[in-house]
Amino acid sequence: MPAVLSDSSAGHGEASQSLAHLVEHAAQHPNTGPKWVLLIVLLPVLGFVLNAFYAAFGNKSKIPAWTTIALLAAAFIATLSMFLSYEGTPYTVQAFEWFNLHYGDKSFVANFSFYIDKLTILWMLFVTGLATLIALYASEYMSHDIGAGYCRFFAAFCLFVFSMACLVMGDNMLMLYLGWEGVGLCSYLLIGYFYKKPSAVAAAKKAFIVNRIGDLGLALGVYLTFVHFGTIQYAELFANETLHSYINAAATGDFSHIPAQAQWIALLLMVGAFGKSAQFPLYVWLPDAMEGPTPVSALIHAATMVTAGVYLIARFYPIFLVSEHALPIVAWIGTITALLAATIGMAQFDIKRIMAYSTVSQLGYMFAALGLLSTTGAAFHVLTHAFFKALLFLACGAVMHGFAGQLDLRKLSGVAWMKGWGIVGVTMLVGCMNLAGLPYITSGFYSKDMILAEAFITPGYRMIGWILVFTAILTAYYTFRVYFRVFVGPEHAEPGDEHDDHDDDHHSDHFHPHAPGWAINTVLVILACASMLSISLAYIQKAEHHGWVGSMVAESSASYHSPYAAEAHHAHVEHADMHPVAGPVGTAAPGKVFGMDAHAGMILVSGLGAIFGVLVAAYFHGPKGWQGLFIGGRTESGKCRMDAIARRAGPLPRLAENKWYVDEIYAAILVTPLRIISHVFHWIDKLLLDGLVNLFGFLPRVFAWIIRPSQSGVLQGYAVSMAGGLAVLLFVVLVIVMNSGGAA
Amino acid sequence: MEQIISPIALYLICGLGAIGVALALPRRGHSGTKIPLHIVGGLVLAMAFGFAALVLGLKATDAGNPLPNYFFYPFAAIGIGASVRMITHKRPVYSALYFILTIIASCGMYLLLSAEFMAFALVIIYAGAILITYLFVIMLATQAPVGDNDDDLNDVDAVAREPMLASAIGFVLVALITVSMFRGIGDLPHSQISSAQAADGVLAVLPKKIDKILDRAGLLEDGWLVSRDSETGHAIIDVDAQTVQIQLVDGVDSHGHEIVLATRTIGPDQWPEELAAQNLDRLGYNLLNDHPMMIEVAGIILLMAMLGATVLARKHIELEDALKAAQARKLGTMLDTDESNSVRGQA
Amino acid sequence: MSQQTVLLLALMIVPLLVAMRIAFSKNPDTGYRPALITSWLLMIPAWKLIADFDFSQGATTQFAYSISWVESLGLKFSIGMDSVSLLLILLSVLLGPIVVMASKTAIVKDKRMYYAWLMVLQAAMVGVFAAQDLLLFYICFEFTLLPMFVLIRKFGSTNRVAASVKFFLYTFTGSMMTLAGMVYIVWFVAQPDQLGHWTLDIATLTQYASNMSMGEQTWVLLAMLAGFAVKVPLFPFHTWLPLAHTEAPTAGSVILAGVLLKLGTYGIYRFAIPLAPTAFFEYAPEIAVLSIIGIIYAGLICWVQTDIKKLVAYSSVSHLGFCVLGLAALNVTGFSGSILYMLSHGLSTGGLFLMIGFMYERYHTRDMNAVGGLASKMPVWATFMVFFAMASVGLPGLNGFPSEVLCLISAFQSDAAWSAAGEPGAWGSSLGPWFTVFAGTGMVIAAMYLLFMVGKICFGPLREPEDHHPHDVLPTDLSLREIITLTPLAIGCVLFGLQPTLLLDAISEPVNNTVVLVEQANGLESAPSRIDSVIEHADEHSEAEITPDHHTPEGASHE
Amino acid sequence: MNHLNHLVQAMDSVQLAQMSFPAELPQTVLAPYLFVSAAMFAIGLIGFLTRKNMIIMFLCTELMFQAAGLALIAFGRHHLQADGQTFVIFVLCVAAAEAAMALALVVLLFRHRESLSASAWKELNG
Repeated sequence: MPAVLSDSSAGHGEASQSLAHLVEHAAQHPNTGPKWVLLIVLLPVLGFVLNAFYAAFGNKSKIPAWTTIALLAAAFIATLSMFLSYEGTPYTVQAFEWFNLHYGDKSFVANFSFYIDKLTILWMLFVTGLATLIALYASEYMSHDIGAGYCRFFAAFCLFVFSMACLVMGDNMLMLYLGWEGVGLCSYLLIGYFYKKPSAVAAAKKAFIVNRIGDLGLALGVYLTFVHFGTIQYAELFANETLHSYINAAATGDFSHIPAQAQWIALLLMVGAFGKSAQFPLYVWLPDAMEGPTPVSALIHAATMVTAGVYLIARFYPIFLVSEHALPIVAWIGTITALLAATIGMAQFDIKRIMAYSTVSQLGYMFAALGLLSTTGAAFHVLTHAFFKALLFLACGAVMHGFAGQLDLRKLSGVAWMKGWGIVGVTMLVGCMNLAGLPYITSGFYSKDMILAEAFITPGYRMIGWILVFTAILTAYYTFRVYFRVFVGPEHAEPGDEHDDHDDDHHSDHFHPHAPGWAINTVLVILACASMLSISLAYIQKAEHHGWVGSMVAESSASYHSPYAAEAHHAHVEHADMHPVAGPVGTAAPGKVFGMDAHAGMILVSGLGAIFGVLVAAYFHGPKGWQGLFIGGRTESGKCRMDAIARRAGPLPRLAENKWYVDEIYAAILVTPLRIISHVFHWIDKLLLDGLVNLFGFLPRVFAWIIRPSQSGVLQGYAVSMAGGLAVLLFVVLVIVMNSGGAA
Repeated sequence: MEQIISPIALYLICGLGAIGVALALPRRGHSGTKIPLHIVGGLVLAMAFGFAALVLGLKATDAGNPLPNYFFYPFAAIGIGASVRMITHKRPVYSALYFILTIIASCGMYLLLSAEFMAFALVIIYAGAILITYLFVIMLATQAPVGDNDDDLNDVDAVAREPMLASAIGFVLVALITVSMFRGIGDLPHSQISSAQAADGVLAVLPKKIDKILDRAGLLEDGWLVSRDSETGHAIIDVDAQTVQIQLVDGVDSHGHEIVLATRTIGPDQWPEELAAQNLDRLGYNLLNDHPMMIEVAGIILLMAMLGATVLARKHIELEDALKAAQARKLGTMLDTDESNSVRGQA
Repeated sequence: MSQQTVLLLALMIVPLLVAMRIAFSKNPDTGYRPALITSWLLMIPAWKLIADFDFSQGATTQFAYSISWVESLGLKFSIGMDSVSLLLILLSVLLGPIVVMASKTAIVKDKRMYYAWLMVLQAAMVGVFAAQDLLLFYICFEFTLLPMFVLIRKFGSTNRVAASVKFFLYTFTGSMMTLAGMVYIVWFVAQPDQLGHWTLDIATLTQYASNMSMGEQTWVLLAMLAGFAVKVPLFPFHTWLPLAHTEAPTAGSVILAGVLLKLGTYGIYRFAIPLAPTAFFEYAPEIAVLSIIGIIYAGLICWVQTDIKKLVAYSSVSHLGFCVLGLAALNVTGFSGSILYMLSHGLSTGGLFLMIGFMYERYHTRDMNAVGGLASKMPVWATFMVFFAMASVGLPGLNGFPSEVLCLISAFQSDAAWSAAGEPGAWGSSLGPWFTVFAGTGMVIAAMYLLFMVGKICFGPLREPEDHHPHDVLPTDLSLREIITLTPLAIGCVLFGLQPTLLLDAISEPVNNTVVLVEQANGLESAPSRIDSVIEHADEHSEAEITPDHHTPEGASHE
Repeated sequence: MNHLNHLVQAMDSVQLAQMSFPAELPQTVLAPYLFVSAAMFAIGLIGFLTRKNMIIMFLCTELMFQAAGLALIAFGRHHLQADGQTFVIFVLCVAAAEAAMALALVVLLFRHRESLSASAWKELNG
């Protein structure tokens, strides 16, 4: 093994190095960590149980919220201490035995235990942190239905954090799967929180089922992993000799010696990732998921759960590396998703939906990054995106909360100038800037830049790079479209039709927006600061690992450094043809953009693109005066310059507004035929199968019906048959006797 | 063993018989016609049986085999004729009488078969008892009496159901039975016992009968008896050699053994004619010795039949309540007061 | 006769006595209390058995007891249990009090008859799993039909007569053929060149059965499947189930889904596979295909049901498909998975039927268009409903998941080509990834129809029948009794989902032995360690005159 | 003509044997008896099948008994054994019992239906 390692590591990135040192301590049993790590998982469970009790005993106060916040905060602290006490080697902590099936000399083991390495810690940090903040936010946001609903909300909330913890920290694929399905369940429960709204129920169902399709892929991947490698425990899996031989083969760019089965694993896992992270074929559930309460959208459908796909791929990067087509597919799917979602987002009027599509789009970026062999970029973007997207959602949520569920950007204007809404306006601006990726001053800019640069560096992916740049411009546009329409300009607001179970004083005739309270504001401010501060992460340890996040990723299974990493691509360029995603051999200057270093180029391109997008938004949607950067022309809430263009642009805007009719297409080609088939089956079952059964039941009756008349009741009738029978019998006997030579 | 009768002939006979019976069976509307169908049927039947007798006879005599006695033929003719008439006659009473005739005819045949006891038993039981019962019942249970005109008999008696089918089946059956019987006759085993053995087999167990006969023949001085086998107690007799041993016995010793003073053998010269086992002896011996159980069974059957008949034929007499009450009162006067009260209470 | 044996006998006899007591009581409304007390008390011997059972010897028949009826025919009354039987017995005993409590308000007239038959059913179910003697098994197997028939016939809903007749005739016809197959085996083993005298001892029969020729085994297998597949029910033979389930009273449905269906899979595991190993190995793919068709087909049918009980009934068909798939995989994973499935399906689907029953008592309709959105009116009920639905979907952490995973893996596993260097599990019948993929779609379909059900019945705006008036006894939401009825099941679901390994350890030895038996019968080589274990295991069962060469692979395999 | 003589001799050759048994009955002599009994049986059967009057039907059964009895005795004579006659005794018993029961029944039925037709009791389906 070491021999293999040495020549491979000489060849390309440090994947096998980091794996090598995984092997070292997997060789001697994976060292077990301190038990208190389990707290991170237990506290949310405790929260769940407590909330359940509150519900059972009809609690009518904010106690559930405070319990949840306290417990989650504790979990966050535990995570922090886990981070601080981490000595650089992954360890596992076992709660109890879960699956332990021995047969012969083989075994199928999946314990309820947790695998802690830096990737885990990275994810857990922002999961628990954001969860705490958003719980705080929700404590105010959900206050309108204190009582059973309140408890239900926080119970599901805790359950979600628990599932997420299992997903991220699990030490085997089944634990991951448990978390995977668990977060699916929680998102189902929370999307369907307003269960009286049919749309909410439908959305919840859709989310669960679409996810389930992905889960099938994931499950099959897990099974195949077990069948192929004989284990699904990370420590053993990443130490698996076979896997390493595959990786070395892949490193030399020839996949012919890697069995198709091994390559299939990645493709199957990928499907799961697409489902959970709302990538192209399976993204349709996420926008509908906005039916749920805003905190849910912020936490689950923006910050944490949807990044599970990214985590999955990052976690199983070695397996993806040995698959010839998996990563390119991931890259392209990500790109397509990013573009598609952005185009749809441009034409939406529901601000939450716009945010949803932007989430999809940003997830596209992350996937692209993964496909481009930059797990660091992906992880970094996940992190920054988690902050600013949560921020955006919560800000939108504040608006929605204040304006009785009004989400239509045509019906709101100048919110930022209303009394008590300043903080929301500012923080929203921060969020928008991050999402748009304004150069240098926003964390979103840095993470996005890392991805774009990677796209241009990696040979054969320039196309992706340009598409992503274009998408970045669109992003900037629709983000600020929202901002210019809703938050600045003439003050105007129409109340929305409140959700049917917001049964409080909102339904009075004279509508007065009630400004967000301290909880919401605090959370918004904290998040704004966080998303600003996370700029610094790009600079910490920049030298060796592309920043702090890189350092987190580096010592995990996700660690992979493209040979084309900007610093080092001169050294490694001769290996272009040996790269897993080998582009055209010897593309002379892969890293160059406009003849300058990729990163510098990207700062230029994407920065300018972002600014351009903002200006366009300002021109079309911005109000007159400085709020519209002096180029906007909007004077009242409803109308803007865009309307005229939209009118002239023909069907395109409507198509985009209707999400390119993707849902309808799915309904037409998938759901409807399936329903028809089901009905056909139903009738086959009723008529054909059951009919056959009944037929067999019916035959005896027919027979009886035939012979019944012989039971006439006439005495002589029976006598006749008796005598006749006797005659026949005798005749038969005689015949037999004769044939048997008869007498003498 | 060659066949008794060629099957062709047999089937022919049966066919004829079937046609005959079918014709003879009662039906309406032919009383007017010049040739009554049942007469024709009778003729056909007669033909059939005559033919049968002829064929059987010729066949047997060709092989030089013996035939039944002269008297067999009239008996058979009467029997069959009467039975046919019995089933074809429209009036139950006549049927019953014809049946008596049949029985008498078969008694004759029994005689020819040297079963005289059975013959007489048959006459007594059947003709005497059973058939009379039938007649009574017929009298008891016939519908309104009708005159001599058959047309106003009701359908129950006047019309036969499915004569063709029935007679076809019947005679197919008879054909098959006879064919199988006649085939079977060929391989019937010859009886193991010679007539003589049969005789002394029975005689030996009837020592007292022998004593009686010998005594009547004056062959026994007083004190002499047929000598019995010491353990079985059977008489020591040999019918074939016509010798019977007799002895002089004087009382019984302490062990219950006879004290035999002298023995001598009566030889064929003084063998009395009538010293032979009668058919009746054989029958009784067989009945009591071989089938004791069946006698019990028969007894039970008869008893049950008697009870059953009693129960079934009893007529329920419906009394209206007033009458019952009256009876109860009458009863009450006989009984003690409290009981009478209770009875009245019930009434 | 050891103390545990007495307890085991008590599990069978006490319910019968109580049933008699109830049946002969004067008052036609008695029965609830005695039945309830009995079924709770039966827990005690059950737990005692669990406690005393030696799980390290899981495959050996423990607490065995046998008295002879007819020596010459080898008829015996012999009971006992290995760990598989033990768990199934435990399941049926656990369901006892639950169904009794569930019937308190549901059954208003003829209580005497109802509870008497319920107790009889209880005894029969225990008898089936405890039987170590072919005849006894078959008797109990058939005897479960009678009480069920009466329950449906007398206490079912509108279409009960047709349902009961169909249920009885269909299953009975099938099991007649099963009997024929069993009789053939007994006859075969009694041949002089085999054991040479009549025996009905299952273990002994198992040792000789593999000497049958391929043709014989095929016929025997078909005969047995005729009965067991109807019971399971396997795809084309399932049409009796929806009818019976919809018409049966709640308790009937619970027991039907919880235990009676398992008789089919148990029969396959305990008889069809060991008694016709070669044929089963030969036809495993076909059987698996049938089960997969059942999974998808029944699942899709569920999706378009409006009668909620019918939906759950069809879902049983779909779920049991996984169970049979696991059996057809013929490897340890599969057997373990499908035995787990037998147990877990009883809990979750039983729970669903209880929920529906409670709803039916209040609304007297099963039509999901007529009633729905109950979450706002009956939150507790809705919570349980969602819980059991999720358990049935196979959510990880709940009972459905472990068994499902194992069954699917087993199908995958049983194709050597897909594991690197034929490791691990390069054995079992030759199913393959496609079986797993198609069966896996069952997961998605299950989510589809169960969420469809939950969404209609629990969520959305409240819909009630217009002629609905509140129940005179029951509260709007679940009563305490009903909650107590449901709690054991719910707890069972969670424990099951989190601690499958306990059960896996418990059943590992019998499962390993069965696998080894199949492998030897088919001349596959397997880990020597397990061969040793099974041979000494076999010797415990084998009678004195058996020469060991009867169950060596060359004796068993066919050339 | 000498055919006739043959016939006469043949008929003469079997003498009546009342006192003691002669040799067994030749088959050619047995056959006609059997034939007659068969014929009687058939006639009885036909009567039973065709006549509607229950009394006549019972008479026909008696006739069949007769036929059976004749065959029994003939065979018994053939074998020189008394069992045939013994059985005839039992046949007589059964016949008597049957007559008693049957006639009682007839009376009963007649009382109910005022008719002797067997088909008056169709609905008994017996």
